[in-house]
Amino acid sequence: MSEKKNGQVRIGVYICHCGANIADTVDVKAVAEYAATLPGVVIARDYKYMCSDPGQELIQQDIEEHQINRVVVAACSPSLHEHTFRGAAERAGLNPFFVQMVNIREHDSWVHTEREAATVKAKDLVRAAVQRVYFHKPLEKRRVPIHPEVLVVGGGIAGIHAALTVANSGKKVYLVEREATIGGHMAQYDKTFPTLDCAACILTPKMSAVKAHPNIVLWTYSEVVSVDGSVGDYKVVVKRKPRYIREDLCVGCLQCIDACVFKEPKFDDEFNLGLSKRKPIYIPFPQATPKVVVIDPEACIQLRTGKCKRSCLEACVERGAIDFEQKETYEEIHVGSIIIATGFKTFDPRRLPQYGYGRYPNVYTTLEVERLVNASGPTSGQVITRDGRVPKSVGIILCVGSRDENTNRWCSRVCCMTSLKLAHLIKEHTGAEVYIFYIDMRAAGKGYEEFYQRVLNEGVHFVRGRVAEITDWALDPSEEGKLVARVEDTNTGFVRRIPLDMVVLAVGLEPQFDAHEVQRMFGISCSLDGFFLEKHPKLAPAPTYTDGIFIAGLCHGPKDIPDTVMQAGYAAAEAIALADTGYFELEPNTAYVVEEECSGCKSCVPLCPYQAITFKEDKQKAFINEVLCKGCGTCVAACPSGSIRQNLFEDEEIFSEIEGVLAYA
Amino acid sequence: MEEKPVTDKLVTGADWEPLIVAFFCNWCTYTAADLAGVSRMGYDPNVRVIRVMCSGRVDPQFVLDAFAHGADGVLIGGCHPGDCHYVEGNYKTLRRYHLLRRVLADLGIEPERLRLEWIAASEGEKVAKTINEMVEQVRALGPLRLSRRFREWDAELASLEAEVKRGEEVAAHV
Amino acid sequence: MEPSARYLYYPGCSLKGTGIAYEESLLTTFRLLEMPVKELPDWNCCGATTYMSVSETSATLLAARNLALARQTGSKDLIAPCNACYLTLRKSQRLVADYPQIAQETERFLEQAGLPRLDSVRVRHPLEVLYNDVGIQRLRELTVRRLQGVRMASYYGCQAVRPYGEVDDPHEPTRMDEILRAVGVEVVGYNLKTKCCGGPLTGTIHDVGVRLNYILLKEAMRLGAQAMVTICPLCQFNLDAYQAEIRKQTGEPIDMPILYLTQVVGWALGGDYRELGLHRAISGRKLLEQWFTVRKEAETYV
Amino acid sequence: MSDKPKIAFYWCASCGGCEESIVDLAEDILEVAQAVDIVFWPVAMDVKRRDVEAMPDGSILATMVNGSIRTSEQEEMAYLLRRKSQILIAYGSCAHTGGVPSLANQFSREQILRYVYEEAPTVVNEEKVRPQPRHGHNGTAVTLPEFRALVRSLDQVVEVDYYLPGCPPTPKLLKQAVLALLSGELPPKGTVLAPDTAQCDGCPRRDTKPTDLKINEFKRPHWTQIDPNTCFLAQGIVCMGPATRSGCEAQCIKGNMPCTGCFGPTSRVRDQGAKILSALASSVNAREPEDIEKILDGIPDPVGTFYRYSLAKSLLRAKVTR
Amino acid sequence: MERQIRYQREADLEWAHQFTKHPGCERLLSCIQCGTCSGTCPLSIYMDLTPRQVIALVREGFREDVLRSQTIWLCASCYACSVECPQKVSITDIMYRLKREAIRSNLYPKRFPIPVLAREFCDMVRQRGRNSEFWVVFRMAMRSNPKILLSMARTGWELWRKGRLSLRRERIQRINELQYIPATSKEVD
Repeated sequence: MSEKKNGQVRIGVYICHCGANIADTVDVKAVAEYAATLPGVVIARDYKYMCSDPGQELIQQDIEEHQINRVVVAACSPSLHEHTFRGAAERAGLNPFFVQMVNIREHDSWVHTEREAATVKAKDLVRAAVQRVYFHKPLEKRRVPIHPEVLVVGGGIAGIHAALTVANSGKKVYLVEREATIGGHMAQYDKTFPTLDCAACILTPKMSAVKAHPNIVLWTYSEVVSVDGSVGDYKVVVKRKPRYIREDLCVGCLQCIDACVFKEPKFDDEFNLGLSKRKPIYIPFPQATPKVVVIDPEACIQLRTGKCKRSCLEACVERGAIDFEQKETYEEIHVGSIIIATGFKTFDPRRLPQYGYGRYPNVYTTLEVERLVNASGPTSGQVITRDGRVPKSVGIILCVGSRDENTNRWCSRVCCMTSLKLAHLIKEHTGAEVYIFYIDMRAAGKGYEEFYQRVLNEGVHFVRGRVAEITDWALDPSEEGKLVARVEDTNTGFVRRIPLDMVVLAVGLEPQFDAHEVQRMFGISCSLDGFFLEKHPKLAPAPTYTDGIFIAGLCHGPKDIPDTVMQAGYAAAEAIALADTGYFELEPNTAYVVEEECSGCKSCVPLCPYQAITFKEDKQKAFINEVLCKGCGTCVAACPSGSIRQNLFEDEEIFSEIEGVLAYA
Repeated sequence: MEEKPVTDKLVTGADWEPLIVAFFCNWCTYTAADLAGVSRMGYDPNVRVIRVMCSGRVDPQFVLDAFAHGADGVLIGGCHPGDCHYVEGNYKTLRRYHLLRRVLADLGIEPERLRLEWIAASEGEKVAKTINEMVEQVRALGPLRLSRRFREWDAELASLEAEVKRGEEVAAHV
Repeated sequence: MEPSARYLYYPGCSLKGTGIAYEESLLTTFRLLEMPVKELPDWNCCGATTYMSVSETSATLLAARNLALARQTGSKDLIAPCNACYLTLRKSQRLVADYPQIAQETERFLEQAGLPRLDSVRVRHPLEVLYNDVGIQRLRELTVRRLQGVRMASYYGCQAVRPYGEVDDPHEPTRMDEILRAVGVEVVGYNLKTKCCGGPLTGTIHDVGVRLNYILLKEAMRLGAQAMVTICPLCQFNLDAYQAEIRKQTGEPIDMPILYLTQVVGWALGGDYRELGLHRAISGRKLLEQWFTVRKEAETYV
Repeated sequence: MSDKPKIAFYWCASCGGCEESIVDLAEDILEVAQAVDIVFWPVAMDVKRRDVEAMPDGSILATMVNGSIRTSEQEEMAYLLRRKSQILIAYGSCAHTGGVPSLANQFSREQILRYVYEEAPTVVNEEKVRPQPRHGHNGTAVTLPEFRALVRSLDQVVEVDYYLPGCPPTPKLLKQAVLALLSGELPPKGTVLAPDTAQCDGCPRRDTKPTDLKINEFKRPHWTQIDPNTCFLAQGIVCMGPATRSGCEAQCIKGNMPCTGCFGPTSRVRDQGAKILSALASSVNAREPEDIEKILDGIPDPVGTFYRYSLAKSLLRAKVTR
Repeated sequence: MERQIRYQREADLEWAHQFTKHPGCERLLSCIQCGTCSGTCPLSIYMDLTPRQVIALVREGFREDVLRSQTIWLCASCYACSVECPQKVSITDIMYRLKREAIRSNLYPKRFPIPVLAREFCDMVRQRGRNSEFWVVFRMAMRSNPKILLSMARTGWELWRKGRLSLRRERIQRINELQYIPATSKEVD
């Protein structure tokens, strides 16, 4: 290290105890004493909580009194407090990028137990930072402008609520939904726990509001196919699938459906999960939004063979809304931020054959039963089994595809309450004996435990035990013609056989089937379970690591409607705040070409995924557009003549870190 | 630097402990290592992590420099293919890694001393597992510690220098 | 009826038998407090915990007869010193109040038996009477002698503080401690104050019953208590009567006086050894004599 | 002796090409000879080591040493000339970065000696005699220089003031260097006396290099019909140009051969091989490990390719042998 | 070996449904099976079913399993469970209810002294208005396990010496009033 290179360097080193979090494992005093011996270090201190106000003031004071011009803070992860200490430096008049953090908590004291080794490691890391900070340069934060428009992907309750919230703030929102209608899973539910208000009654007004809102562009039957750009300026391409109906002309009179050459519905109705049938031309459900029919090209004779009477066309001859020639189209939009609310799928219980789903007709999923108990469902609200009987005994099995190492490890969070609700509704509809087979009853939420108590007192049987199998094998005359649940009832202490007319599987919630592709397209991450990863599990549960992209609802993990709405509102608030601020501050970690050093070899040009590097023909040099550069440093590593640098991650800085951690090797 | 070496124990003889330099990308592996910390997943203290924004920033020079300065192993952690925060920086890392391993093999450094792992932000456990595994692997290979080798080479010259000096002194007296 | 007899006294069967010392000390204490009590005439068994096991209504009616008799006397306060009596009487009041069907049956019975309808008779416990009606301050003032250096553990047993009573806090009762301190007794912090002694179990599943009492005694000893103070005849009996057996079984040197609260208070107020029934104890007799007779003699010299 | 500035030339482990390159100055050499006194130049003049030892320290203005350092004798000479010279110039790739001789750093001393004295096909040496550092004969001792563990660049042995890169350096660079020496207008110590951009700067084929280079295969030049007008990399031929300092006037390229890197890296680079490796690998057009490996198979000797002139000065310096 | 499985036909759901109608049993269904009752009960460690299990069995209609258990008789009515129960289930009352049913259905363990004591106690009270401790215990012992008397002899002697054991058979004066107390009341009990 030469003093000539970077002026008179005066380094202050600050070792945080983090209460006992660090100090219990790392000998912070020894680290501070050691740091004091390193070249360039003027002051080395340890302090109980560096991030506290007095801790920050300590740094500010040293900057002012001791002319400290480089700051090394050994504390927690930079993701937590880098901005804190940069702020402290800035307040004392020092360029914030003269601060370097050393992670001796997450990467040291919290993962090691041996005090000596942890202390040695802390010293090594501190030394590396001291050597690194030597080369730091003053930098400016970059600002990028924010397009005020917001894209919301997914039209379930999360997307609907987020879109409405943003739209109400006066910003333009694009709401893109894959299906022919918005509403998502919530539209399929009958009642909502714990208040038992009807899902449709509370959802459909919001759906209509979306349709009617002047600030919302609603694109159903559409999918995002590509995303480019970054915070403030995302370029998104949306594919609009042909529904063979001109949305602007269809008024939802549904006469075409009556007129269809199929006199009877013949195809599985997706909305009712195949419990009823629909025609090739159909509307997903009566309150579908937009209220526009759609033609299923797989089922429609005209679209399949071109040889149909096309009686639907006749029915719509005046308006001419039916258009068999419709093709998919692509729209490109510019938005400043994106809210992803792509929802979930339910666990396919065929994966647990012991429960006989798909084998025994009277084994249902909770979602199917939602349709069964719904007054506008396939049975007009009558709970009858597939063989047409009113069940006298119904068993609801919890944790099907949840809390199970063989399927999904996580608790799906809503199944307990859903099951309590369905138990109540089934009992109300049929008077049947209802058995809930549970592992734990999880009723955490406002009014939830109270609802559990209500259902308990309605005489629903709570059998604590995970059903081992559902079988139709009768061991006793009383079991003939029934399904039998075999279970250890750990409450009574018996292994029991309980004959049931209907079995309901409370299926767990899983990431959407294409969650991985969506995650990649938007450049966000997934947690281990495959749900989208939030920036911070406590403090930033809607932002992602990608600035300007937020997640809401069940794409982030199982949650109930109130939590979904809260998260959607939060995501919307973040998007609104971003748009209202008008700009976003970026880390100055961009790469730049030192023009006189560049040989114009063009090696770097194709490496940038953001097209930030161009080759300037006039100068025969590469040039990096700082606005487009995201600061990954890939071109820096690749530049064969070392002519590209990266702010905050200069070669010298990293080399000195390497040297620092290995000084005694 | 002339201070008393604090890592003596790590460096010398029977007490040799593998020393591994890790380059972790900010978005996935570094975050995963933070998660490992938050979840208190213990692992071997033999690793020194250097944060880069993307594994694509890892210049092969850094790897060689780490070996040259005494690392017994180098670990690079990046996002899973397809999950790169910078779209495809990790693919560049992967390609360099393959070529670099060939060079290292030709220069007598066991390929196991350089490891590239894809560790997503949520895979705290994998950080701990990878580090422990690698420490064991490198332990089995034994010390590399090129820094010591370089010191020996320097000593070779130093002894000559001394000899030359002595020779001249003798000549001067004659 | 004498106008001064505000308190009616319902002895229950035990206070005429194994718990006779309770009756003796209670009457003595109240006499010394100048609060004479009058025994409920022709009272019948309350039904205790047992009758409820056979018939709920009958148990209620049995209790109801006593309450009706009390009503006949015109007194409002009926002192039931036995925890079981206290609970049963109060519970029957609750059952009558809460269940119209039981109330109906009760009324029919009282009518048939020619007894008055139930009215607001307050079932009281002596502990709570001492605490609320006499008060700590007055007890302290009335105390004429103190047991210097004797440590006692107060023990409530279960039923007095359980759902139907208002004797004390069910989890952390302190009133007995306060009373004992007021009359000059040192109290140890005993955490098993409301743990069940097993009640009639010593007579049925003998081993289990004795075991429960052994635990209570052992813990009191460990805490350095030299005696235990009770407010229930069955508790006193269980703790008192089986110490020899426990000694034999466990080899532990347990020989601890088991007192009634009224014996301790009565003595402090100047009651005499025999009139407080202190001579009726089975265990810890030596200590009892040492504390309660020698002291008295010493005092006569003063 | 005149008071013209004194100049010396010396060669260590080298091929002699550098010596010839001095003659390549052609008639200019006469100008040089007029301007300076060449006091030591074993290849051209009969001056002994002891004559040099006898010169006062610092009496030579500049010495140009070519060749890398392998033996103790070369080390001794390096020390000696360092002491006698005001300015020591590493002349040519070998002195600068180890050069081709330093490729021997891929082998241990023992491997080399065994091969050369025992295993090489032309060797007949049944007794497996090896040269000994000291050999006593008839009461006199004969010594040979020590054969060192590895090949070093000059600056790994003694402090070097300037570098003239190239295998060999061009007459133009040499002339410029001499003129600078004579004028005293010298750049900061440690400077490589050649431009600090890479070869592509001024490469006649630069325009033919695409900005979206994707390498689908690596071809070996001697097996390939090379298009004389197109960037080598665009043809899948490894060209060290992007990672190599310019100043050679693109001589190889003009001869339709790719750059092999003799000018060494630019001043920003610590390891020339690592840098070209990084740049080339980044552009490999494959995502799956197997496909990547398949493409990389086109570079059968990556060390020989990327470190042809710079192994001694590479970060790892030599092969790790046990 | 005894078969352990329970078929559903063995469950008396009607009985279970009716159970909450009895005084004190109303909150039976509120039970969340937390086990506080069993934890707080000083006698649960001697029981064949824990109090929590008793509640579960009642709820699921396993009538005989409950009525035949010793647990309900071991309950000493200390009410600790009822006080501690987070759902305010009156477990003691449920135990009483079960005891009564066990006696009525003749399902109680026959030579188990506690139900015997209960019957003797009630008989005496019904006949005489009061109970005499000595005579209740004596008759209970004679009907369950006469050997108990031997072990009690010493205690009895001590009590006698202290004037705490009366051999008198107590009796109230207006015994006739008790005739209006029904033996058992079918409607309520």
